[in-house]
Amino acid sequence: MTISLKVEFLGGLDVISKKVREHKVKIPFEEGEATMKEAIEWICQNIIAEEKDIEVFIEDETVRPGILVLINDTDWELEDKEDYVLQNGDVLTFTSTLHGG
Amino acid sequence: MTISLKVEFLGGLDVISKKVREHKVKIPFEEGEATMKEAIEWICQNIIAEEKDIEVFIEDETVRPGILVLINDTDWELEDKEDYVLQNGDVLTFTSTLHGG
Amino acid sequence: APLTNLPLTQDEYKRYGRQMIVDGFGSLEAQLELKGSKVLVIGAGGLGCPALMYLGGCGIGEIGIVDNDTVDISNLHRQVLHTTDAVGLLKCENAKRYINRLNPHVKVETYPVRLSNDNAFSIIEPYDLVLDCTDTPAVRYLINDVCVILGKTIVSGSGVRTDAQLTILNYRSSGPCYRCFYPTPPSPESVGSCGDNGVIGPCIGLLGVSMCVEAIKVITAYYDKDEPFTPFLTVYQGYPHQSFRRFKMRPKQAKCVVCGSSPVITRETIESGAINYAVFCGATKYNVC
Amino acid sequence: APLTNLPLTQDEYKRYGRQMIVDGFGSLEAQLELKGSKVLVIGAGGLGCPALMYLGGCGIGEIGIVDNDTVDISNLHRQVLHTTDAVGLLKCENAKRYINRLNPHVKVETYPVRLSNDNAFSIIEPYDLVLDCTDTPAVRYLINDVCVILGKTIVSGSGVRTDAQLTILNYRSSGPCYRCFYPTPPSPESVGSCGDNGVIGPCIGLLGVSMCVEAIKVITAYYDKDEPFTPFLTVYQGYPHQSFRRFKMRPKQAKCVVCGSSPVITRETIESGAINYAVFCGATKYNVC
Ligand SMILES: [Zn+2]
Ligand SMILES: [Zn+2]
Repeated sequence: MTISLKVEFLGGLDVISKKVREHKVKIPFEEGEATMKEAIEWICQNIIAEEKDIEVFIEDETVRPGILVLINDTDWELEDKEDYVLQNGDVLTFTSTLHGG
Repeated sequence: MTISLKVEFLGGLDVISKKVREHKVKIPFEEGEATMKEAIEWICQNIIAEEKDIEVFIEDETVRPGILVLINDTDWELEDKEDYVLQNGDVLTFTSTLHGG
Repeated sequence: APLTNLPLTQDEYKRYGRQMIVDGFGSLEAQLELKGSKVLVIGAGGLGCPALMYLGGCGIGEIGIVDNDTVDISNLHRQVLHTTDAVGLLKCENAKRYINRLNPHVKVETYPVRLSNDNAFSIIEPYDLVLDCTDTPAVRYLINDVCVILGKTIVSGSGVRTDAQLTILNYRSSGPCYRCFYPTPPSPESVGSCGDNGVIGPCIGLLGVSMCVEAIKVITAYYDKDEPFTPFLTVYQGYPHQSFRRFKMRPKQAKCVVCGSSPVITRETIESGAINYAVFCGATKYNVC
Repeated sequence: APLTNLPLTQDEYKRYGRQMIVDGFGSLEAQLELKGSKVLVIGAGGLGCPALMYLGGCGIGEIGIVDNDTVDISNLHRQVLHTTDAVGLLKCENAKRYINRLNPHVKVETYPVRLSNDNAFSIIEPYDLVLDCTDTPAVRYLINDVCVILGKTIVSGSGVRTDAQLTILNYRSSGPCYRCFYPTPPSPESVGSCGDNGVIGPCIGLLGVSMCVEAIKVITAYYDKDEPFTPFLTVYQGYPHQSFRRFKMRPKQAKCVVCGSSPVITRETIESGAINYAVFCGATKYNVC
């Protein structure tokens, strides 16, 4: 009835989740029926602390430019992006792009 | 009928296995019946290239001082050492201690 | 192109002997590749300082340094090639002086200017490899576009606070570029600089050193002969535990506006000013890092 | 003990401001901990050079440097704090000169001697933290034993070729020590030095920088207040891909001959010479790295 996931916020992006970098979560879907799109919606509703933090994370209904999305340490561009079908044990990583030098 | 293992030689210890750092192997035991002792014997017979290389690896019937043994990234001292019972998917890492500075 | 039959002097054999004997480095041939190479380091700050010291030490033939900034006391906790007596001096000149003292075999050229649409092609063109050690998205996009058009590989580093990132862009014109990864720039208010967010000196320093390791691999063709290049982004965390995570990244994107099959960004559109990087990345003034 | 109510000068606020604002560092209180601390770096070579530069930059109050070696041209590809004009000078004196130029707020003490049974206690005793940047097992055992007996934490680094290792030993006298990990020394013929096996400059350099990150964490009590200390060994590989692997290690061992419940190694047995480290580790002459 649930899918177990690890959700990580790296590169300073943990500011949007009360400074917690790593979240072990179970989302209320059956394996096979939920995609990254559902995971992102669930994350917005359940992990991200405040409304203003969602603006840091989401823009134009997808993850904001400058935030990289990795599924099991692989760029989500290689994994169908929003349409990736979640599996038990998946690790979803969101990391800010850094610019400083 | 076999146990799948990953065997790694780090810190320059790959010299004893023809410079190959990582070996994916199946050893001919049933899960539950083989320990690290059997794995080490199997490695000596099947992975290590030459007799003189075994002397680099083994001393007094165990792994030589200066070589650290890790089972799934954990010091084997925390895992019963030679008596650890192998499981499918285990990662066995052998690394030389480095001294240079 | 590397001068592969250039001999080494006795001084050079002594100086580089300890690295030439390392298994996997590539011995004399690799050393001559380093000596025959020209590397441009853009930014002589938190990343550039350690990268320059080790590039100078390992025997790159010619190093160019682009930085129009002067040394400030607030730089010194992390930009450890610059010392207190150098406060007020141009960073590029001070770095040149240091490399000359470290290794007289290295020729050093300085460019005390801000990289811009006007000067980027002429500055980058003579070099074989570029290290992007800069601190704003606008300059990162400019460096990327010019390097793609000129066919230069970029070793790219960045960092802030206790985090840092390392990648190789446009690897031999076949790997993905910065725009393949980031087709849309981040909004200006989401961009943090070292000035705003702070930075731990050795955290950004460690990444700068790691850039030199990658530069050596690229120049000695390690990714061609020993380990095929695959697109990656390596993420360093200094806290809670020091770690590197290597992410597998997308390949070159056919629809990329600069390295794709129908590029709309060209030398002409850059040099004419039709591509305005400040406008593209938003008008916020970034603090220098 | 750190002087926690020591104020900073305006120069120090400017100098350290960028690190003091980093979330997780610990702001002014942490900066004062650094200023109040005394750190001893043993070995001013491939690891010690970058560690010393960043320790100097970040504002450690007092740094001691132990090294009786002089700068050789074969060192310069990796020991990038030393420059060509310093060839022949004592490494510890040259490093002191550099730190003084980088940061006049740091007091630097030099010990141009080989660490031995006779002098180790008096050299190490005044310091809060020791960085082991040395290159032979015998000296590593000596440093370990003296630090255990005196209750000093050790940040320990090592490296050769493209590999390196980082750990913290005797953490606040509750973590495992070098002998807990290595009760039996390796046979002399199995020990590789940087001279024999070579070393890539930025690979050993990166590890030296990582030692400074750990030193900052220890001094600012990060492992007490934020992230509980757990025994670890972190392994860096420069090739094929730069990576850190963190191994979970055994705790302090009750049967350890120096930090265990019935220690047989004591200040007396060391100072009298009853413990002979050269004999313990075998009589092979190691090349200096
Ligand atoms: Zn592209
Ligand atoms: Zn012990």
